[in-house]
Amino acid sequence: MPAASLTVLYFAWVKEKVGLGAEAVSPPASVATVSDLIDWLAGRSPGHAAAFADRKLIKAAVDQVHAPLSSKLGDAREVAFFPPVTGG
Amino acid sequence: MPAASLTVLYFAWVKEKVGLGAEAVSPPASVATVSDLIDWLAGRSPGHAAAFADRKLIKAAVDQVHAPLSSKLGDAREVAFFPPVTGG
Amino acid sequence: MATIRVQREAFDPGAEINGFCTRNPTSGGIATFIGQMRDFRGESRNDGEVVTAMTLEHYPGMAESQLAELVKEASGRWPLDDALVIHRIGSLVPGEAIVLAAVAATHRGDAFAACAFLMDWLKTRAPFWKKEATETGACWVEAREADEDQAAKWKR
Amino acid sequence: MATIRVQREAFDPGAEINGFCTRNPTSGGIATFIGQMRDFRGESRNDGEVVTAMTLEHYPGMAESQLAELVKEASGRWPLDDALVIHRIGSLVPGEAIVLAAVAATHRGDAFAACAFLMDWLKTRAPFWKKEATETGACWVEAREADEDQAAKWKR
Repeated sequence: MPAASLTVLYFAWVKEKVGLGAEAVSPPASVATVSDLIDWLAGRSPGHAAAFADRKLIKAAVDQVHAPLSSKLGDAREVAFFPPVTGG
Repeated sequence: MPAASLTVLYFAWVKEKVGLGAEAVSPPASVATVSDLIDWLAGRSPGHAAAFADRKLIKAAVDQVHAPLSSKLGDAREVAFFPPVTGG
Repeated sequence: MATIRVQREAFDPGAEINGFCTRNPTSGGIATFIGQMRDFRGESRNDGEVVTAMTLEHYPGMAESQLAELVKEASGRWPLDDALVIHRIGSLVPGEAIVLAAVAATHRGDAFAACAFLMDWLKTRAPFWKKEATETGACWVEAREADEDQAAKWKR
Repeated sequence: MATIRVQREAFDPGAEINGFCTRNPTSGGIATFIGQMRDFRGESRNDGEVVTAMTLEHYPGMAESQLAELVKEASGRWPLDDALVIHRIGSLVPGEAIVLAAVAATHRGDAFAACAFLMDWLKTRAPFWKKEATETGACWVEAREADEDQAAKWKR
Protein backbone atom coordinates (compact mmCIF):
# COMPACT_ATOMS: atom_id res chain seq x y z
CA MET A 1 0.00 0.00 0.00
CA PRO A 2 1.58 3.36 -0.95
CA ALA A 3 1.77 5.92 1.87
CA ALA A 4 -0.89 8.65 1.62
CA SER A 5 0.31 12.11 0.64
CA LEU A 6 0.17 14.75 3.34
CA THR A 7 0.60 18.50 2.91
CA VAL A 8 2.85 19.98 5.57
CA LEU A 9 2.88 23.76 6.04
CA TYR A 10 5.38 25.89 7.95
CA PHE A 11 4.92 29.44 9.19
CA ALA A 12 7.00 32.29 10.66
CA TRP A 13 10.46 31.26 11.89
CA VAL A 14 9.61 27.58 11.48
CA LYS A 15 9.24 28.28 7.75
CA GLU A 16 12.49 30.25 7.71
CA LYS A 17 14.42 27.47 9.42
CA VAL A 18 12.96 24.67 7.32
CA GLY A 19 13.60 26.78 4.27
CA LEU A 20 10.23 26.23 2.64
CA GLY A 21 6.59 27.03 3.32
CA ALA A 22 4.94 23.83 2.19
CA GLU A 23 5.81 20.34 1.08
CA ALA A 24 3.94 17.18 0.18
CA VAL A 25 5.22 14.21 2.13
CA SER A 26 4.37 10.52 2.40
CA PRO A 27 5.33 9.42 5.89
CA PRO A 28 5.49 5.69 6.69
CA ALA A 29 2.56 4.03 8.47
CA SER A 30 4.52 4.13 11.75
CA VAL A 31 3.96 7.91 11.85
CA ALA A 32 0.71 7.96 13.81
CA THR A 33 0.76 11.25 15.75
CA VAL A 34 1.78 14.86 15.16
CA SER A 35 4.76 14.17 17.39
CA ASP A 36 5.77 11.16 15.28
CA LEU A 37 5.53 13.39 12.22
CA ILE A 38 7.88 15.92 13.79
CA ASP A 39 10.42 13.16 14.52
CA TRP A 40 10.18 11.96 10.96
CA LEU A 41 10.31 15.45 9.37
CA ALA A 42 13.33 16.41 11.52
CA GLY A 43 15.36 13.81 9.65
CA ARG A 44 14.67 15.30 6.23
CA SER A 45 17.26 18.12 6.31
CA PRO A 46 19.44 20.15 8.69
CA GLY A 47 16.86 22.95 8.30
CA HIS A 48 14.05 20.65 9.44
CA ALA A 49 16.22 19.48 12.34
CA ALA A 50 16.91 23.08 13.38
CA ALA A 51 13.24 24.06 13.14
CA PHE A 52 12.15 21.17 15.34
CA ALA A 53 15.13 21.24 17.74
CA ASP A 54 13.02 22.56 20.63
CA ARG A 55 9.51 21.28 20.24
CA LYS A 56 8.27 23.17 23.28
CA LEU A 57 8.28 26.16 20.89
CA ILE A 58 6.23 24.39 18.23
CA LYS A 59 2.46 24.53 17.81
CA ALA A 60 0.54 22.46 15.31
CA ALA A 61 -2.74 22.47 13.47
CA VAL A 62 -4.28 19.41 11.84
CA ASP A 63 -6.58 20.25 8.94
CA GLN A 64 -6.60 23.87 10.11
CA VAL A 65 -7.63 23.12 13.69
CA HIS A 66 -5.22 23.62 16.62
CA ALA A 67 -3.99 20.23 17.80
CA PRO A 68 -1.70 19.12 20.61
CA LEU A 69 1.44 17.33 19.47
CA SER A 70 0.02 14.10 20.91
CA SER A 71 -2.91 14.20 18.43
CA LYS A 72 -3.42 11.25 16.11
CA LEU A 73 -2.97 12.13 12.45
CA GLY A 74 -5.81 9.83 11.35
CA ASP A 75 -6.68 10.70 7.77
CA ALA A 76 -5.45 14.28 8.05
CA ARG A 77 -4.68 15.96 4.74
CA GLU A 78 -2.88 19.06 6.01
CA VAL A 79 -0.63 19.53 9.04
CA ALA A 80 0.87 22.94 9.89
CA PHE A 81 3.74 23.81 12.23
CA PHE A 82 4.34 27.28 13.63
CA PRO A 83 5.46 29.20 16.73
CA PRO A 84 2.87 30.49 19.22
CA VAL A 85 0.70 33.06 17.42
CA THR A 86 1.36 36.78 17.87
CA GLY A 87 -1.42 38.55 15.98
CA GLY A 88 -3.85 41.14 17.25
CA MET B 1 -28.29 87.02 62.18
CA PRO B 2 -29.99 86.79 58.75
CA ALA B 3 -30.20 83.29 57.26
CA ALA B 4 -27.62 82.63 54.51
CA SER B 5 -28.93 82.38 50.96
CA LEU B 6 -28.75 78.93 49.37
CA THR B 7 -29.25 78.09 45.71
CA VAL B 8 -31.45 75.04 45.25
CA LEU B 9 -31.51 73.33 41.85
CA TYR B 10 -33.99 70.76 40.52
CA PHE B 11 -33.54 68.41 37.59
CA ALA B 12 -35.63 66.04 35.46
CA TRP B 13 -39.02 65.14 36.93
CA VAL B 14 -38.14 66.78 40.24
CA LYS B 15 -37.89 70.06 38.34
CA GLU B 16 -41.18 69.38 36.55
CA LYS B 17 -43.02 68.64 39.80
CA VAL B 18 -41.56 71.57 41.69
CA GLY B 19 -42.35 73.76 38.70
CA LEU B 20 -39.02 75.52 38.57
CA GLY B 21 -35.37 74.70 37.95
CA ALA B 22 -33.71 76.89 40.55
CA GLU B 23 -34.55 79.07 43.50
CA ALA B 24 -32.65 81.03 46.12
CA VAL B 25 -33.82 80.15 49.61
CA SER B 26 -32.90 81.15 53.16
CA PRO B 27 -33.74 78.20 55.40
CA PRO B 28 -33.81 78.69 59.18
CA ALA B 29 -30.82 77.63 61.27
CA SER B 30 -32.66 74.47 62.31
CA VAL B 31 -32.17 73.12 58.78
CA ALA B 32 -28.84 71.33 59.28
CA THR B 33 -28.88 68.41 56.84
CA VAL B 34 -29.99 67.73 53.26
CA SER B 35 -32.87 65.77 54.73
CA ASP B 36 -33.89 68.75 56.90
CA LEU B 37 -33.79 70.91 53.77
CA ILE B 38 -36.15 68.52 51.97
CA ASP B 39 -38.60 68.69 54.89
CA TRP B 40 -38.47 72.45 54.82
CA LEU B 41 -38.70 72.79 51.02
CA ALA B 42 -41.65 70.36 50.88
CA GLY B 43 -43.71 72.95 52.76
CA ARG B 44 -43.17 75.69 50.20
CA SER B 45 -45.79 74.61 47.63
CA PRO B 46 -47.92 71.64 46.57
CA GLY B 47 -45.41 71.16 43.74
CA HIS B 48 -42.53 70.90 46.19
CA ALA B 49 -44.57 68.51 48.32
CA ALA B 50 -45.30 66.31 45.29
CA ALA B 51 -41.66 66.30 44.19
CA PHE B 52 -40.45 65.22 47.62
CA ALA B 53 -43.35 62.85 48.45
CA ASP B 54 -41.16 59.75 48.12
CA ARG B 55 -37.65 60.61 49.09
CA LYS B 56 -36.36 57.14 48.27
CA LEU B 57 -36.51 58.42 44.68
CA ILE B 58 -34.50 61.55 45.40
CA LYS B 59 -30.76 61.98 45.03
CA ALA B 60 -28.87 65.08 46.12
CA ALA B 61 -25.64 66.88 45.39
CA VAL B 62 -24.10 69.48 47.69
CA ASP B 63 -21.91 71.99 45.88
CA GLN B 64 -21.91 69.66 42.85
CA VAL B 65 -20.76 66.57 44.73
CA HIS B 66 -23.09 63.60 45.28
CA ALA B 67 -24.23 63.59 48.92
CA PRO B 68 -26.40 61.23 50.96
CA LEU B 69 -29.56 62.85 52.37
CA SER B 70 -28.03 62.60 55.84
CA SER B 71 -25.19 64.97 54.85
CA LYS B 72 -24.69 68.17 56.83
CA LEU B 73 -25.27 71.30 54.79
CA GLY B 74 -22.43 73.17 56.51
CA ASP B 75 -21.68 76.27 54.51
CA ALA B 76 -22.98 74.80 51.25
CA ARG B 77 -23.88 77.33 48.59
CA GLU B 78 -25.68 75.05 46.12
CA VAL B 79 -27.84 71.98 46.72
CA ALA B 80 -29.37 70.03 43.84
CA PHE B 81 -32.18 67.45 43.88
CA PHE B 82 -32.78 64.96 41.11
CA PRO B 83 -33.85 61.38 40.35
CA PRO B 84 -31.21 58.65 39.88
CA VAL B 85 -29.16 59.54 36.82
CA THR B 86 -29.86 57.88 33.47
CA GLY B 87 -27.16 59.14 31.11
CA GLY B 88 -24.75 57.13 29.00
CA MET C 1 -4.32 64.21 29.19
CA ALA C 2 -8.00 63.30 28.85
CA THR C 3 -10.70 65.13 26.98
CA ILE C 4 -14.20 65.64 28.38
CA ARG C 5 -16.94 67.15 26.26
CA VAL C 6 -20.61 67.71 27.05
CA GLN C 7 -22.27 69.01 23.93
CA ARG C 8 -25.56 69.76 22.25
CA GLU C 9 -24.25 69.05 18.72
CA ALA C 10 -24.23 65.57 17.25
CA PHE C 11 -20.75 64.09 16.91
CA ASP C 12 -19.17 61.57 14.55
CA PRO C 13 -17.94 58.60 16.65
CA GLY C 14 -15.64 57.26 13.93
CA ALA C 15 -13.98 60.62 13.35
CA GLU C 16 -13.55 61.11 17.11
CA ILE C 17 -12.03 57.65 17.49
CA ASN C 18 -9.66 58.20 14.57
CA GLY C 19 -8.56 61.50 16.09
CA PHE C 20 -8.03 59.79 19.42
CA CYS C 21 -5.92 57.05 17.80
CA THR C 22 -3.86 59.65 15.94
CA ARG C 23 -3.23 61.57 19.16
CA ASN C 24 -2.02 58.36 20.80
CA PRO C 25 0.20 56.65 18.22
CA THR C 26 2.31 54.89 20.84
CA SER C 27 -0.66 53.24 22.58
CA GLY C 28 -0.92 49.63 21.50
CA GLY C 29 -4.56 49.30 22.52
CA ILE C 30 -7.59 51.56 22.19
CA ALA C 31 -10.86 50.40 23.75
CA THR C 32 -14.00 52.36 22.99
CA PHE C 33 -17.68 52.31 23.80
CA ILE C 34 -20.48 53.98 21.86
CA GLY C 35 -23.94 54.29 23.38
CA GLN C 36 -26.54 54.67 20.67
CA MET C 37 -30.05 56.02 20.91
CA ARG C 38 -32.46 53.19 20.17
CA ASP C 39 -35.87 53.68 18.60
CA PHE C 40 -37.71 51.50 21.11
CA ARG C 41 -38.20 51.28 24.83
CA GLY C 42 -37.42 48.16 26.85
CA GLU C 43 -35.40 45.08 26.01
CA SER C 44 -36.35 44.48 22.41
CA ARG C 45 -37.93 46.18 19.47
CA ASN C 46 -40.87 43.79 19.64
CA ASP C 47 -42.12 44.34 23.15
CA GLY C 48 -41.29 48.04 23.52
CA GLU C 49 -43.02 51.23 22.50
CA VAL C 50 -41.50 53.14 19.58
CA VAL C 51 -39.36 56.04 20.73
CA THR C 52 -39.29 58.92 18.26
CA ALA C 53 -37.00 61.36 20.06
CA MET C 54 -35.01 61.85 23.23
CA THR C 55 -34.11 64.82 25.36
CA LEU C 56 -31.05 64.68 27.55
CA GLU C 57 -31.00 67.03 30.51
CA HIS C 58 -27.81 67.59 32.49
CA TYR C 59 -26.53 69.45 35.52
CA PRO C 60 -24.25 72.07 33.98
CA GLY C 61 -20.92 72.20 35.75
CA MET C 62 -21.40 69.03 37.75
CA ALA C 63 -21.81 66.88 34.63
CA GLU C 64 -18.42 67.98 33.37
CA SER C 65 -16.73 67.78 36.76
CA GLN C 66 -18.14 64.30 37.44
CA LEU C 67 -16.89 63.02 34.09
CA ALA C 68 -13.46 64.49 34.84
CA GLU C 69 -13.61 62.82 38.26
CA LEU C 70 -14.39 59.42 36.68
CA VAL C 71 -11.48 59.75 34.27
CA LYS C 72 -9.20 60.72 37.15
CA GLU C 73 -10.35 57.69 39.13
CA ALA C 74 -9.78 55.41 36.12
CA SER C 75 -6.29 56.86 35.60
CA GLY C 76 -5.48 56.06 39.22
CA ARG C 77 -6.59 52.46 38.83
CA TRP C 78 -5.00 51.56 35.49
CA PRO C 79 -1.90 52.78 33.63
CA LEU C 80 -3.59 54.77 30.85
CA ASP C 81 -2.14 56.91 28.11
CA ASP C 82 -5.26 58.95 27.41
CA ALA C 83 -9.04 59.00 27.74
CA LEU C 84 -11.91 60.69 25.93
CA VAL C 85 -15.53 61.05 26.99
CA ILE C 86 -18.13 62.83 24.88
CA HIS C 87 -21.73 63.06 26.11
CA ARG C 88 -24.64 64.58 24.25
CA ILE C 89 -27.28 66.84 25.81
CA GLY C 90 -30.46 68.31 24.35
CA SER C 91 -32.48 66.70 21.57
CA LEU C 92 -31.46 63.42 19.97
CA VAL C 93 -33.01 61.25 17.29
CA PRO C 94 -32.74 57.45 17.01
CA GLY C 95 -29.44 56.14 15.70
CA GLU C 96 -27.43 59.06 17.07
CA ALA C 97 -24.57 58.44 19.46
CA ILE C 98 -25.40 59.50 23.02
CA VAL C 99 -22.01 58.84 24.52
CA LEU C 100 -18.52 57.88 23.45
CA ALA C 101 -15.82 56.68 25.83
CA ALA C 102 -12.35 55.86 24.54
CA VAL C 103 -9.29 54.74 26.48
CA ALA C 104 -5.73 54.33 25.22
CA ALA C 105 -3.21 52.13 27.02
CA THR C 106 -0.15 50.01 26.38
CA HIS C 107 -2.02 46.85 27.34
CA ARG C 108 -5.46 45.97 26.08
CA GLY C 109 -6.58 44.58 29.45
CA ASP C 110 -6.10 47.98 31.05
CA ALA C 111 -7.87 49.73 28.17
CA PHE C 112 -10.87 47.39 28.34
CA ALA C 113 -11.16 47.54 32.13
CA ALA C 114 -10.87 51.32 32.28
CA CYS C 115 -13.40 51.82 29.48
CA ALA C 116 -15.95 49.49 31.11
CA PHE C 117 -15.34 51.15 34.46
CA LEU C 118 -15.86 54.63 32.98
CA MET C 119 -19.19 53.58 31.49
CA ASP C 120 -20.39 51.79 34.63
CA TRP C 121 -19.64 54.77 36.86
CA LEU C 122 -20.91 57.26 34.30
CA LYS C 123 -24.24 55.43 34.26
CA THR C 124 -24.71 55.86 38.01
CA ARG C 125 -22.80 59.06 38.82
CA ALA C 126 -22.81 61.48 35.90
CA PRO C 127 -25.80 63.84 36.24
CA PHE C 128 -27.65 63.28 32.97
CA TRP C 129 -31.32 62.36 32.61
CA LYS C 130 -33.04 60.92 29.57
CA LYS C 131 -36.58 61.71 28.56
CA GLU C 132 -38.03 59.60 25.78
CA ALA C 133 -40.79 60.79 23.49
CA THR C 134 -43.22 58.21 22.13
CA GLU C 135 -46.54 58.49 20.33
CA THR C 136 -48.33 58.45 23.67
CA GLY C 137 -46.20 61.14 25.30
CA ALA C 138 -42.85 61.85 26.89
CA CYS C 139 -41.49 59.89 29.82
CA TRP C 140 -38.38 60.09 31.99
CA VAL C 141 -36.27 56.96 31.68
CA GLU C 142 -36.03 55.08 34.98
CA ALA C 143 -32.66 54.08 36.38
CA ARG C 144 -31.87 50.39 35.95
CA GLU C 145 -30.95 48.35 38.99
CA ALA C 146 -28.47 46.44 36.83
CA ASP C 147 -26.53 49.68 36.40
CA GLU C 148 -26.16 50.03 40.16
CA ASP C 149 -24.96 46.43 40.37
CA GLN C 150 -22.41 46.93 37.62
CA ALA C 151 -21.09 50.11 39.24
CA ALA C 152 -20.88 48.42 42.66
CA LYS C 153 -18.57 45.79 41.15
CA TRP C 154 -15.81 48.42 40.95
CA LYS C 155 -16.12 49.58 44.56
CA ARG C 156 -13.04 49.12 46.70
CA MET D 1 -24.43 38.23 11.24
CA ALA D 2 -20.75 38.90 11.87
CA THR D 3 -18.12 40.10 9.43
CA ILE D 4 -14.59 38.69 9.33
CA ARG D 5 -11.96 40.24 7.11
CA VAL D 6 -8.28 39.39 6.75
CA GLN D 7 -6.72 41.91 4.42
CA ARG D 8 -3.50 43.31 3.07
CA GLU D 9 -4.88 46.83 2.60
CA ALA D 10 -4.88 49.39 5.40
CA PHE D 11 -8.35 50.14 6.78
CA ASP D 12 -9.94 53.17 8.42
CA PRO D 13 -11.03 52.15 11.96
CA GLY D 14 -13.38 55.12 12.38
CA ALA D 15 -15.12 54.51 9.07
CA GLU D 16 -15.45 50.80 9.86
CA ILE D 17 -16.90 51.56 13.31
CA ASN D 18 -19.36 54.08 11.88
CA GLY D 19 -20.48 51.55 9.29
CA PHE D 20 -20.89 48.95 12.02
CA CYS D 21 -22.99 51.35 14.13
CA THR D 22 -25.15 52.19 11.12
CA ARG D 23 -25.72 48.51 10.40
CA ASN D 24 -26.82 48.01 14.02
CA PRO D 25 -29.07 50.96 14.83
CA THR D 26 -31.07 49.03 17.43
CA SER D 27 -28.03 48.01 19.47
CA GLY D 28 -27.70 50.24 22.51
CA GLY D 29 -24.04 49.45 23.06
CA ILE D 30 -21.08 49.08 20.72
CA ALA D 31 -17.73 48.06 22.24
CA THR D 32 -14.66 48.19 20.05
CA PHE D 33 -10.96 47.53 20.27
CA ILE D 34 -8.26 48.84 17.97
CA GLY D 35 -4.76 47.38 18.09
CA GLN D 36 -2.24 49.85 16.74
CA MET D 37 1.23 49.24 15.45
CA ARG D 38 3.70 50.95 17.79
CA ASP D 39 7.05 52.31 16.69
CA PHE D 40 9.00 50.73 19.53
CA ARG D 41 9.61 47.28 20.97
CA GLY D 42 8.97 46.44 24.61
CA GLU D 43 6.99 48.20 27.28
CA SER D 44 7.85 51.81 26.63
CA ARG D 45 9.33 54.06 24.00
CA ASN D 46 12.32 54.74 26.22
CA ASP D 47 13.64 51.27 26.82
CA GLY D 48 12.74 49.67 23.49
CA GLU D 49 14.36 49.60 20.09
CA VAL D 50 12.73 51.67 17.35
CA VAL D 51 10.54 49.58 15.07
CA THR D 52 10.34 50.93 11.53
CA ALA D 53 8.04 48.39 9.91
CA MET D 54 6.14 45.19 10.56
CA THR D 55 5.24 42.18 8.49
CA LEU D 56 2.24 40.10 9.45
CA GLU D 57 2.22 36.53 8.22
CA HIS D 58 -0.92 34.42 8.44
CA TYR D 59 -2.18 30.92 7.75
CA PRO D 60 -4.55 31.46 4.83
CA GLY D 61 -7.84 29.71 5.40
CA MET D 62 -7.23 28.87 9.03
CA ALA D 63 -6.85 32.55 10.02
CA GLU D 64 -10.31 33.31 8.66
CA SER D 65 -11.88 30.13 10.02
CA GLN D 66 -10.37 30.68 13.49
CA LEU D 67 -11.70 34.25 13.63
CA ALA D 68 -15.13 32.99 12.59
CA GLU D 69 -14.85 30.33 15.30
CA LEU D 70 -14.05 32.96 17.95
CA VAL D 71 -17.03 35.06 16.93
CA LYS D 72 -19.24 31.97 17.04
CA GLU D 73 -17.97 31.14 20.53
CA ALA D 74 -18.59 34.73 21.69
CA SER D 75 -22.10 34.65 20.25
CA GLY D 76 -22.81 31.51 22.23
CA ARG D 77 -21.63 33.09 25.47
CA TRP D 78 -23.29 36.51 25.25
CA PRO D 79 -26.45 37.79 23.53
CA LEU D 80 -24.88 39.77 20.70
CA ASP D 81 -26.46 41.61 17.80
CA ASP D 82 -23.41 41.65 15.57
CA ALA D 83 -19.63 41.40 15.52
CA LEU D 84 -16.86 42.60 13.24
CA VAL D 85 -13.20 41.56 13.15
CA ILE D 86 -10.70 43.00 10.69
CA HIS D 87 -7.08 41.83 10.78
CA ARG D 88 -4.25 43.13 8.63
CA ILE D 89 -1.62 40.96 6.96
CA GLY D 90 1.48 41.91 4.98
CA SER D 91 3.45 45.10 5.51
CA LEU D 92 2.47 47.69 8.11
CA VAL D 93 4.00 50.96 9.19
CA PRO D 94 3.81 52.47 12.71
CA GLY D 95 0.50 54.09 13.60
CA GLU D 96 -1.55 51.80 11.38
CA ALA D 97 -4.33 49.69 12.84
CA ILE D 98 -3.41 46.01 13.00
CA VAL D 99 -6.75 44.75 14.22
CA LEU D 100 -10.26 46.02 14.87
CA ALA D 101 -12.86 44.11 16.88
CA ALA D 102 -16.35 45.53 17.31
CA VAL D 103 -19.32 44.01 19.11
CA ALA D 104 -22.91 45.27 19.17
CA ALA D 105 -25.33 44.26 21.92
CA THR D 106 -28.36 45.52 23.80
CA HIS D 107 -26.40 45.70 27.04
CA ARG D 108 -22.98 47.24 27.34
CA GLY D 109 -21.75 44.56 29.77
CA ASP D 110 -22.24 41.90 27.10
CA ALA D 111 -20.60 44.07 24.43
CA PHE D 112 -17.54 44.75 26.61
CA ALA D 113 -17.14 41.14 27.73
CA ALA D 114 -17.51 39.72 24.22
CA CYS D 115 -15.08 42.25 22.74
CA ALA D 116 -12.43 41.55 25.41
CA PHE D 117 -12.98 37.81 24.97
CA LEU D 118 -12.57 38.07 21.19
CA MET D 119 -9.27 39.89 21.58
CA ASP D 120 -7.94 37.54 24.28
CA TRP D 121 -8.69 34.45 22.24
CA LEU D 122 -7.56 36.05 18.99
CA LYS D 123 -4.19 36.75 20.61
CA THR D 124 -3.63 33.09 21.44
CA ARG D 125 -5.59 31.23 18.75
CA ALA D 126 -5.71 33.17 15.49
CA PRO D 127 -2.76 32.11 13.30
CA PHE D 128 -0.99 35.40 12.68
CA TRP D 129 2.69 36.11 13.30
CA LYS D 130 4.36 39.49 13.60
CA LYS D 131 7.87 40.23 12.42
CA GLU D 132 9.28 43.59 13.45
CA ALA D 133 11.95 45.41 11.47
CA THR D 134 14.40 47.59 13.38
CA GLU D 135 17.67 49.24 12.40
CA THR D 136 19.54 46.14 13.50
CA GLY D 137 17.41 43.67 11.59
CA ALA D 138 14.07 41.88 11.54
CA CYS D 139 12.84 39.75 14.40
CA TRP D 140 9.80 37.56 15.03
CA VAL D 141 7.73 38.87 17.94
CA GLU D 142 7.61 36.41 20.81
CA ALA D 143 4.31 35.36 22.32
CA ARG D 144 3.60 36.99 25.68
CA GLU D 145 2.83 34.79 28.64
CA ALA D 146 0.31 37.42 29.80
CA ASP D 147 -1.72 36.68 26.67
CA GLU D 148 -1.99 33.02 27.61
CA ASP D 149 -3.09 34.01 31.11
CA GLN D 150 -5.74 36.38 29.80
CA ALA D 151 -7.07 33.78 27.38
CA ALA D 152 -7.16 31.13 30.11
CA LYS D 153 -9.46 33.38 32.16
CA TRP D 154 -12.28 32.63 29.70
CA LYS D 155 -11.86 28.84 29.80
CA ARG D 156 -14.86 26.91 31.01
